[in-house]
Amino acid sequence: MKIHEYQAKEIFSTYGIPVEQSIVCRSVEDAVKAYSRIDSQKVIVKAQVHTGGRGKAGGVKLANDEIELRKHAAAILGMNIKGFTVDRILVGQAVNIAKEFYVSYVIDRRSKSAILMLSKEGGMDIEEVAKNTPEKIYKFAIDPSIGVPDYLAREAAFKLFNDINLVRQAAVIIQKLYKLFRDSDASLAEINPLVLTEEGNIVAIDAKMTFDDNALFRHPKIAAINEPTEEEKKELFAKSKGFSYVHLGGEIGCMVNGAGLAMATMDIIKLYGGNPANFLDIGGSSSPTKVIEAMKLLLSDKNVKVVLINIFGGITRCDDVAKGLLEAFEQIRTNVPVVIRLTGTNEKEGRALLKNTDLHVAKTMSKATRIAVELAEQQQN
Amino acid sequence: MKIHEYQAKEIFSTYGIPVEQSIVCRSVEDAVKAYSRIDSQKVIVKAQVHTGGRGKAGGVKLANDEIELRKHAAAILGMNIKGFTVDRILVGQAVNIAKEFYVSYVIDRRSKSAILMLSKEGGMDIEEVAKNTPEKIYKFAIDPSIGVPDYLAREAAFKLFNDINLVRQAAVIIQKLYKLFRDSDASLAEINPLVLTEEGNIVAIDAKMTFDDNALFRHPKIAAINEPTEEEKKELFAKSKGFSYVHLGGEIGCMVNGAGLAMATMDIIKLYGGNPANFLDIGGSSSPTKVIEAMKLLLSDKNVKVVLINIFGGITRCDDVAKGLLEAFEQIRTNVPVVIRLTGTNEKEGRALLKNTDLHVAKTMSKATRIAVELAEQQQN
Amino acid sequence: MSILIDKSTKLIVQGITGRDGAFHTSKMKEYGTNVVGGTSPGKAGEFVDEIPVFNTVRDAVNETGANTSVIFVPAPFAKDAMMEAAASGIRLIVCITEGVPTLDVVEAHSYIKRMGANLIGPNCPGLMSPEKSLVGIMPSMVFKKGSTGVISRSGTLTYEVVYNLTENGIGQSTAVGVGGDPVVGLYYIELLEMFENDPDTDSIVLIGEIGGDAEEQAAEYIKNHITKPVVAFIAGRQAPPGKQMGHAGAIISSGSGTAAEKIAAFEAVGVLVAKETKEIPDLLKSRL
Amino acid sequence: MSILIDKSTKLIVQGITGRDGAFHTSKMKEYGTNVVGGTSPGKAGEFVDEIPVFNTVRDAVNETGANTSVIFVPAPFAKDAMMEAAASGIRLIVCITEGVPTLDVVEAHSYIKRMGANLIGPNCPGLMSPEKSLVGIMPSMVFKKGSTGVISRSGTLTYEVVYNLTENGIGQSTAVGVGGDPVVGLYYIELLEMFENDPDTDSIVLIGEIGGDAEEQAAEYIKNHITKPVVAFIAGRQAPPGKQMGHAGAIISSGSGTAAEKIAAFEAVGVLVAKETKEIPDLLKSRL
Repeated sequence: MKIHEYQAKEIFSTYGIPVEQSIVCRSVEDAVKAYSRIDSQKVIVKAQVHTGGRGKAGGVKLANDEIELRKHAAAILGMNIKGFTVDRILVGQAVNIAKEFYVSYVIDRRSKSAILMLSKEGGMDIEEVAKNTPEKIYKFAIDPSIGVPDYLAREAAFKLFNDINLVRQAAVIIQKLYKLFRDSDASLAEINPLVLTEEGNIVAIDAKMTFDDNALFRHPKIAAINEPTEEEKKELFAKSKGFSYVHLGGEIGCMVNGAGLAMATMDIIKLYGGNPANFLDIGGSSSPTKVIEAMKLLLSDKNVKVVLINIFGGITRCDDVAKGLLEAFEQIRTNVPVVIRLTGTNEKEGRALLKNTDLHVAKTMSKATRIAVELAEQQQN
Repeated sequence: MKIHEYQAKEIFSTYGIPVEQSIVCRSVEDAVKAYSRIDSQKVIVKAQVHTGGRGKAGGVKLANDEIELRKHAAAILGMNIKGFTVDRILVGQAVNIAKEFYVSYVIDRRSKSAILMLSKEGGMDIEEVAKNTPEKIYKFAIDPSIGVPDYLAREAAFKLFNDINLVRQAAVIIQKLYKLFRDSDASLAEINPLVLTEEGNIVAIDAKMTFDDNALFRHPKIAAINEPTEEEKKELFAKSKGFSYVHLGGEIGCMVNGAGLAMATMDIIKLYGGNPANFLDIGGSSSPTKVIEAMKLLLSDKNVKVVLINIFGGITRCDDVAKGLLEAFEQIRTNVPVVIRLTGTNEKEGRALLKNTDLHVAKTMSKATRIAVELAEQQQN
Repeated sequence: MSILIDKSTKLIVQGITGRDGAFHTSKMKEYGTNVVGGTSPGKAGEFVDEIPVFNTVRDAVNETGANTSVIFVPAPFAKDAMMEAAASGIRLIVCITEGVPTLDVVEAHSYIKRMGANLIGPNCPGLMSPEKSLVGIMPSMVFKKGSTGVISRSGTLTYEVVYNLTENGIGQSTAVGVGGDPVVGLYYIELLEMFENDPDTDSIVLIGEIGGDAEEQAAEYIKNHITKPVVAFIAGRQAPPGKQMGHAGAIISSGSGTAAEKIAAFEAVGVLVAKETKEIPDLLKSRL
Repeated sequence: MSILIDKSTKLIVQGITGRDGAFHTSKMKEYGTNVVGGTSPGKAGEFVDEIPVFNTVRDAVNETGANTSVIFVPAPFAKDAMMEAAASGIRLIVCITEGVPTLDVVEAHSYIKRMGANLIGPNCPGLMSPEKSLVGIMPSMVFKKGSTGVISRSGTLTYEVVYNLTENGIGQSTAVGVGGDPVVGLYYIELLEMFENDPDTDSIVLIGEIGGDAEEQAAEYIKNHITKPVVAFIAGRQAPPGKQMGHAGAIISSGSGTAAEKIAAFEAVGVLVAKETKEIPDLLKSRL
C-alpha cells in the first residue's frame, strides 16, 4: 500500500525525522492560505500522486511570490500524471540546498532482511544510479535481532559525511527511519533527497513509504489512509472474496486456481495468439459460490469475449470441482462462451460430468487455450 | 537500588500488570481515608520497608473493619523491622486467594542472561524452595535478542496453569514483567505471590524490584525515588568521590587501591586477629586529594583506632604514590596511627621516601597487618 | 534417498486442531508420513485422527522426538509458531500459512538460521518425497517415485508440472514448494545444491516466476556448481509491471524481475526453458 | 605459546583518543604489543603515538587486519563498542570499561558469541602474556615470562599475586583478568580449558572472590577436566552479606556466594587454597 508524500512526512515528524515546513492543499485558495503560514518567501509546490516522475511531468514548481504560487497551484491541481489526476498539492518552504543524498530501507530478498541503502547521488532516480554506477550505492543488511545500533548508523552516515556533527545528525535520522520502517511494517521507506542545507542542517525534503499489505491488519491507522485507484478497488474487492485479480485488458477472461498456474495460463493465451483479459487466482477450493463470484467479476469486464477456466484438481478432486462448476453454471446466464479445462485427480470423471453442457471442455491447457483463442477470434469477427 | 512495594506496584500498573487496589499511607488518618476509598471491606495493611521478612516481624495484618485498620496501622507505623523504621504502610484490598504462585526475572550469571523463574510454591521464601525442592522451580533463560515471545510466555504459563484462559492471562503478565524488567534495567523483578483469585483473575499482590546501579544514569525517574539508609548514604557519598566503601564495624580502618586487594586486606586483618573497620577501595590512582578524602572518611568512624593503607603500585609507580601520600599527610593531622604498605613498581624508592615520617612503613601485607593489629591492641588497652 | 524429508521424518503439525491442520494431518498420515503429534495450546491430551495434541512444541518434541514441523496457524501467529519450532529443537520447519507479514518472516528466518534449523515457506505447499513422506498440502495422487527433483515457487503450477512428468513416466525424488512470498526460507541455490548431492536425483525441474532475481542467481549457481540437467519454466511473461500476481513475491518492481530477464539468464547458462508446461517432460528427456 | 594473545595479536584500541585510551595505548606499544590502530569517530586521519586513528572499527579492520580490540570508551557506550567490534570481524574483544549496565553486557555478550568471537570483561584489567603481548592496563613490570597461568576476577589483587610469583621466581604464561561484574565474557571454565590445552602452561593460579557460584563450577570442572596443578585464593571472607564489595559482582546474595562455600568447593576437589596471598608461591611449588 502506498501513501502520499505529505502523509509520509507526517509520519516522519512523529518519529522526529526533520522535514521542511509544509502544508497539504486541495485548492488554490488553500495554497494561498498555506503560503501565508509558511515562514519562507520561496515555496515549492508539489503534486501529491501515487506515482514517480512528477518532476518531469511538471508537477513540482518553485514559487517566489503569491502570484507564482497561484499560477503553479492552479496548473498542478487537476493535472494528469501517468493516469493519476492531481487533487492535492503540498506547499512547502524552499530550503537552501547545499547537497542532496539518498537514504532508504527496503526489503532485500537475497539477504532475507531489510537493507539500508545510501548514496551521495541524492535527488536522482536511484534505479538509474544502481544500474549505471552501482559503486555509488552503499548497502547495509540489517540483522533484525539487533536493528540499527549506534555504530552501524554511524558507519552508514560516514559514507555520506566526514564532519562528525553531520554524521551524528544523519545517524539519528538513519536510526529513526529504521524504527519507523519496522514499527509500521513498511516495505519501503525512502528519503530522496535527504538534504544538507546551506545552514548545516539535514532535512528530508521528499518522503516515500510503501507498506506490507499482509501486515496492515496490525496497523489500522495506516490502513485507514489507503486510497486505492479504481483499478485497485476492483482488486481489493476481489481480495475480499478470497481472489487475487489483476486487470490486463485483453479479451480472454481467465479463472484459475493458484497464482502460478494463473500466470502460466495468461502466458499461454498470449503464446497462442490471444490476449488475456486478466489474472485471476480463485485460490484453494472451487466452491460454486466462488465460481459464481469469479464469473461475475470476469463478466463485468466488457472486453471479455471468452472465459477460460483452468483448474488443477489436487486435494479437491476433479469430479468434485466439476459438480461445483455445474451448480454454478446453473445460476449463471451468459452468452460469453466458457472453456473449461480440468486436470489432476479424477480428471476423467470430472470431464465426463461436464460433457453434455454448453461448456467447452478440454483435457489439456494447450487444447483449452487453443479453443478459447479460436472462440475469441470468432467473436471479434 | 531497591524500591518499595507500593512504588513497584505503581510501575506494574503503568505496564498493565494487574495489582490489587491499594494506597500508600504515612499516618493512621491517611490509612482511614484510604480505607474509605478502597472498594473492599477487608484490607491488608503492609509495612513498606527495604527488607524481607516483614510478615514474620508482624508488619503485615488483615483488617476487617475500620477499628482493626486503625489498630494495625498504628502498630505497624513506627515499627522497627531488621533495623528499618516503618514510616509508610500500604493499605490494599484483601483479595480472595484461590492459589499463590511465584514469578520473577533475575540476572543469571551462569547463563549470562536474564532468567524467568516460576513456581507453584508462591508466597513462600523462594530461596528455601530452591534449596529444599529445586524441582518445584522452573527456569527459562531469556535470549536478549528475542526477549519473551508469545510461545515462551505460554510455555512458562503452562508450568503454572492448565486452563488456557488462565495461561493466556499469565502469559501476558509474564511478557509485561519482562518488558518492565528490561526497560528499567532491573536486576530483579519479582511477584511473590502472584495470585489466582477465587473469581478467576490473576493479580500481583506483592511486587519487588531492584535496579542495576550502573544503569541508573539512563533512568532518572527511578534514580529519583532512591531512599538510601544512613549507611548507604555514606557509601553513596564515597562513590561520588570515586571510592567504594562498606562499613564493617571493626577498629582497623583500611584504604586500598582495588576491590580485590581491599577484600584481601580486610580478610588478612581478621586472619591476624584484628577487626576491619571497613572495606575501602580508592580506585586506580592515588592522588593526594583522594588520600585526604579517604582519610577523612575513615576517621569519621569513631571506632577506627589504626589506619592501614595498602597500595599496590602498578601503572602508577610506588615512588609517585609515596610522594602523594607525603603531600596528603602534610595536611592531615590525626593521632590515629597510620601503617603504610607499598608494593609493586619502584617499591624500594617509594618506601625510602616515607622512611623519616610518623608513618609506619612495611614491605609486605603480612608485616603491615601485623603492625596494624598490634597498634590496635595497644590502643584498646 | 531424497532431500529434506524421508522415512526418518518425524512430523508434528502446529495448529493441528484447525480446519486445514486437521484435514491435511489426515492426508499426510494416510500417505504414510510419520505424523507423531501436533500442537494447539490448551488442547493437550486431545487427539486428531489418533495423533496426540500437545500444548507446546517443546512438549511435543520431548514426548515424540519430532524433528520436522509443518505450520497451519493463521498468519498473525505464524512468526511465533516458526520461532517456537526452532527454539524447541525442530530441524526442518515448513510453514504453509499464507499472508505472513514480511518482517515477521525476516525475523523468524534469522532466528531459525541461528538455531541451525531450516525453513521452507511460508506461503508454500510444502514438500513431497514420493513413497516416503509428504509434509504439507501437495496432492499425493499426482506424484510418482523417481529421480527428478522439483523446485517451485508455486502450488498448483507445481502439481500441473508434476502431473505432466508423472503422465510421461518421469517420477520425482523430492518436490519442494519454496513459497510465493518475497522472503522465504530455503530457495533455489540451497535446494539445487541438495539435489546435486542427492544420489537419488538425476535431473532437476525449476519452476520460477516473475519478481526478484532468485532465478538469475540460480542460473549463475547452476553454471558453476550443477552437473545434473536442469529444465526451467518461468510463469508471468504477460504480467504488467508493478502488479502483484497473486503471490506477494510475484511482482515486477522498477522494471526488474521480469520473466524475459530470467529466461535469458537460464538460456545463457544452457538451461532449457519450456515455453509452456507440457514441453517440460520432453525437454527433460532430451537431456537425460 | 600462551592463551588468547601472543605475537600474532594485532590490536586496535576503541576510544584511543580518550585519556585512558591514549595512555594505555602508549604503555602497550612500549611493551611490544602490536597496536595497529584505534578508533574515535570523527578523528580518522589523526595519530596517537604514531598509531593511526579510524572512524569505525570496520575501517580499522579493513586497513590493518586487526584481530583483537581493547575498549576504553565510557560505560554508556561500551555495549555499542563491543558489538561494533564483533560485527566488524574482531575475534577477541577486551572491555576495560567499568560500570557497564548488566543488561548491556548480556546483550553484547549474546551478540559476540553469535558472531563467534570472544569477550573478556568488562570491568577488567585485560590480559598479559609476558614478552609477547599486553592487552589492557596491567602493569607490565611486575610480570615475568614463565609457565603459570593466572585467572582472576580482580585487578590490583592479581598484580599483587603475580608480583609474589615473580619475586619467587615463578613466571607466567598468560594472566587474564576476567572482570569483576556479575556478567562478563570468558570465565574460569573456558580459561581453565585453554590453559589445560596450552603446552606452555604447567600450573594455574585462580583468584576468586565472593559473589555468584563460578568458583564452585570451576571446582567441579577442575575435578573432571584439569590435570595441571591449580592453586586458588578467594577474597572476601570478611564481607558482610548483601553488600557490594567494590566490584558489582562481589556480593553475597541471599546467603550464597560466600568465600567459605567457594573455599570448601575447591578443597573438596583437592585444589589448595591460600589463606593469604603470600602463601601462593609456596603452595604452587609444593605441587610442581
